[in-house]
Amino acid sequence: MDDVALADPPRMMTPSGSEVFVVELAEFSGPLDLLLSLIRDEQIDIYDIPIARIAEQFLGRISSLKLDEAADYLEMAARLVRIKAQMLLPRREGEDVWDDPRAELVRRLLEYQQVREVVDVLERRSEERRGRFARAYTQQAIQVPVPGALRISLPELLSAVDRVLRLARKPHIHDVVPRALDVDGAIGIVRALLAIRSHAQWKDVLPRKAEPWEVLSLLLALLELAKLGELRLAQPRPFAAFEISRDSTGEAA
Amino acid sequence: MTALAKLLEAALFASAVPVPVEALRVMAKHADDGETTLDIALAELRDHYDSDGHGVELIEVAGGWQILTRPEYTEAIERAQLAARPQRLSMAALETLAIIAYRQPIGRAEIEEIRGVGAGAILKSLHERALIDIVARGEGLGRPLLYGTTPSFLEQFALRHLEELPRADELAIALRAPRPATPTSVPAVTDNGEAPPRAD
Amino acid sequence: MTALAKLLEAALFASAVPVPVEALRVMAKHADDGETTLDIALAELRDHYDSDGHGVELIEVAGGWQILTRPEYTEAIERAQLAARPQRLSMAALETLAIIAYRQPIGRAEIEEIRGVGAGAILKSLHERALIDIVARGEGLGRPLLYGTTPSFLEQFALRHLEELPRADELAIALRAPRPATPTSVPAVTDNGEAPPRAD
Repeated sequence: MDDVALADPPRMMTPSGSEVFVVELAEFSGPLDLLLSLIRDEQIDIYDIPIARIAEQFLGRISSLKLDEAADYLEMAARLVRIKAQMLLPRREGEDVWDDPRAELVRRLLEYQQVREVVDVLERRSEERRGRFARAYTQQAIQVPVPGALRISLPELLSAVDRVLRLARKPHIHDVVPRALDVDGAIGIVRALLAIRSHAQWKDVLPRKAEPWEVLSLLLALLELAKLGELRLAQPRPFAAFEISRDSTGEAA
Repeated sequence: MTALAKLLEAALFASAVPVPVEALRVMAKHADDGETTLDIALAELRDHYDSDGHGVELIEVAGGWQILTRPEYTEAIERAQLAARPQRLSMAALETLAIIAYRQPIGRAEIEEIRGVGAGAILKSLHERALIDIVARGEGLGRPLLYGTTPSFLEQFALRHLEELPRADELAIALRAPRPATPTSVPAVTDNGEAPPRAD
Repeated sequence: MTALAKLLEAALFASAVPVPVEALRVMAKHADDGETTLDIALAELRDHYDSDGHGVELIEVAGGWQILTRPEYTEAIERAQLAARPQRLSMAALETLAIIAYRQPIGRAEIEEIRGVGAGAILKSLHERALIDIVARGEGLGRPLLYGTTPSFLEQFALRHLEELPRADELAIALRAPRPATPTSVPAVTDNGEAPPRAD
């Protein structure tokens, strides 16, 4: 299709005798535009379109188009022909309600007409604005470090995580579950440690320069083992390091 | 002029785009210019430009305020090649913009259905001109990109806000099937961090 | 002001660069404002800005003439622009932040791959807001910048450390469970209410 800025480029030029149509076609922004203009030219009631006639005219107008440019127009032409055929079907005896095969087309035409009305408004506004210039010179901004107040909460962040996860679950995108959490591996480490010691500290089971995923894996492993009743977690005071103790049946808490 | 009016003038001159009213409000609060409120200072500045004979004027647009040159000087400025008017948009582009303005957030398929023609190239071009942006992704197959208009759209079409566009029931042709009528302002582009889609 | 002074104001306002005096002279000739010469009109405009109390001034620089914001206002303007920034993050920015929080250190390409759209502007904005920072450089071509969250990020969400974020597969539950709007209760660690300190 054409670039936004190029207002109605003369797209199609054929040496045939139908230059009039050709020139006009270039002015249409699509099949609905063409159709609407036919209806307007013929002064037809949009709610009662003589489909056979309009279809014929429509086909006549687009016959000069090159196929690749005309795909959208041809689709509309096919639609018109289909409606025409449906109109010819005999109505059943005693049928009260008749589904007018043109109804959907009428709806689309009206909708499109509304779009064009808005376009008129936009064109007027745009001309108004094009007649003025804004400031073009921008001064070098000085950097003032003022952290803008931000109002976001954890639930909002978590919802975003959730959205991302749903997004990531689509098969063609790869999985976004935090970097290879190895909870099972961490469970193994903790179990091995508690097999030889009844008490341990958080730092005993965590590598020195642990990655966030390792911390997270270990945390989840501890919670899992605590849930299974294999160990107990205690914290002597807030923010203090965890103490991990074996919680076998033979031992007191 | 009052101290606040001078500050506002400086701020408006320093910006190539409309200055959001929130930013002006912050200035008014900080300036603490006695009795002068933001509205008074804006009115003062506007009147000053209008009555004192200036080449520029103060305009309310796109949720903020902007100083623009007066139309009578446009030709001379263009002739001197100091600035150039933007190109007009094609009918196809305007139709697409109109649909997006009313139906945002809206995906490509729906736009194409309404216009009856492909929209890919136009969407790309409108996006490059910063008139539309991707504001969300839809549900369903492939999570289609959903488009909305930008503050720059309002600016380029001299609209204070989307509600300035005619309501659907004010248009001559009323649709029989009711659909979301008024263009609701979409709070999608709330942040300058709102990303344009990949271009690079 | 004289007609020529008004025209000069509009022209200088609209130009992206200082306007050479020759260009102004051509304009003045075209405008043909009676007795008013370019020099008179420029002096008039400068005096108007100076004596009438304006936020801008007319300056002669190497390349020609230019209207500039008076320097005493620049800081107030900058502050106001920053303070008026939206207090909420866009959906796109939140999603990007979420990805970084869980996958850090992570490069831009990977973020874009996950979200399917460009992330450049969002990363810049999150960085300006001090929610993320460059924490490392990746391996491979061009040694891409890798992003991670900052202490401000933790502060913003009242987290003591990153491990207080729930696991991805716990999220469904965490999101369903009713919780106060303020992030006081920490989702992941419920057993004794305290999370382990960070290892570093």
